[in-house]
Amino acid sequence: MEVMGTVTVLLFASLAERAGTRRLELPLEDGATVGRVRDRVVAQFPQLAPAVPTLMYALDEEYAREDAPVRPGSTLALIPPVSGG
Amino acid sequence: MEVMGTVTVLLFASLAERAGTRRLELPLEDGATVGRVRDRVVAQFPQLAPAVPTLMYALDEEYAREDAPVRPGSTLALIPPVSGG
Amino acid sequence: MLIRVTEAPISADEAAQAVASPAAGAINVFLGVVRNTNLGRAVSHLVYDAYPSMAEKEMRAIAEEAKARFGLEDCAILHRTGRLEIGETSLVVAVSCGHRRESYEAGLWVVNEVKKRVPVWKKEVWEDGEEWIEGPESLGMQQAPASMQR
Amino acid sequence: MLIRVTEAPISADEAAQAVASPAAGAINVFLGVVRNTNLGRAVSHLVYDAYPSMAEKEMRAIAEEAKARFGLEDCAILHRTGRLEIGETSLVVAVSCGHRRESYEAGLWVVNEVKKRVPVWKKEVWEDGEEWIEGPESLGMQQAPASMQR
Repeated sequence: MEVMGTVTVLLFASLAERAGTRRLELPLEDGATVGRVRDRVVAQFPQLAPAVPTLMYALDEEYAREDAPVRPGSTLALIPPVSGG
Repeated sequence: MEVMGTVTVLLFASLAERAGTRRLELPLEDGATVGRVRDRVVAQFPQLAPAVPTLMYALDEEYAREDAPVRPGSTLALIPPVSGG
Repeated sequence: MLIRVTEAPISADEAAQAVASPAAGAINVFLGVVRNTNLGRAVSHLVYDAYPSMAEKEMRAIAEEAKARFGLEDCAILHRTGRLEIGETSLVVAVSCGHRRESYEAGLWVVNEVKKRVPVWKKEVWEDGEEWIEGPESLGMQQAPASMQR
Repeated sequence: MLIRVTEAPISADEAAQAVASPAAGAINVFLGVVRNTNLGRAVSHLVYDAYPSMAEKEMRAIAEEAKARFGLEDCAILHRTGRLEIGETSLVVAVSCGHRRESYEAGLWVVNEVKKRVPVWKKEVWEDGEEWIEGPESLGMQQAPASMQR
């Protein structure tokens, strides 16, 4: 797998508390998708695994599907069910 | 007709403008009703006659029917269709 | 329960603060504002007349009824009178309650009742004339409910 | 179009003034306020987290959609973050338009959309614990509309 730059991952709310961080930089692999980057995050922070079925994702501030490709320099946000208002 | 005190009549909005006054004191006759007092007002200010079919009435700050008796010292308000808000 | 007919300016914040309550999760505030047109005609300004003591009595009755009907924490109704320019606020209605949906339903109900039965009148002033509005929303144009007659 | 995610207090008046327009006869302002209970449990305070840049982007999209859908003059959405005590305002939504009924319909629609899709989260803090709320109103618990996927 060729390394092709990095992706910034943002964690919020319960995810940030459980991981103890709000922001990661991960090396980006060829063919990376939202789901694959998410799997890398969960491998690093197994305590996030139970939240995965509830997550949505935002790539560069737009909601994105798991199979969306992740380009170098992108920002991927893991979005728990929102509860603003 | 025996005179039994007075009734205060209040005029608002277009009625007050047409009559040139906002407040009248009229002598109150035996058996006076809202409708009869209203008729006395219109006799004094014929320019109010066209408005009569649209009026509602308030006796001492409560909506009242034309046949409601008017007691001495009461206040009768002639209420054109309201348009607040 | 803040109820007021006044010639002084009225504001959303004052009404919102008046209905605040520790049990309220939702506050809805409606502002009636003077528009620059009505029925296609350019409006210069408005003049509001009122029967202030009875208007406040009716506003209080509406607020009490709204509290009971919608389970509100509180309700405030403020109406301004006198001359109002374009953009000035003539009516403020605020309601507070547990959740947002009731706050919208209750607020609209209160505004509708105010327009139907509170003795306040507006005169539209145009560049070339003026007229007291005798509103189609008034009870005088409708069947008065039995509760309002005696 | 006033759109803001901020740690500073937010007010009804600021939002109402932001949406004022000479053609607007109705302004509806909604305040989401911190209640002292939720689901029967006493709340001490709330802490809001947000993804501010994306939250503002979503709020702007909601406001634009509301303007088109309801023919609004303008729309403002303010969301506060950080620690909020009971009675403090977390959300302000203001809409302006010609007439009152649309102002209520549009306002409620905007609040519902904010709660569904703006990336903001609240933590409830009780006397004996705390929990991030993962709301049943969130799109994460629903079918995401096609327009939000790529």
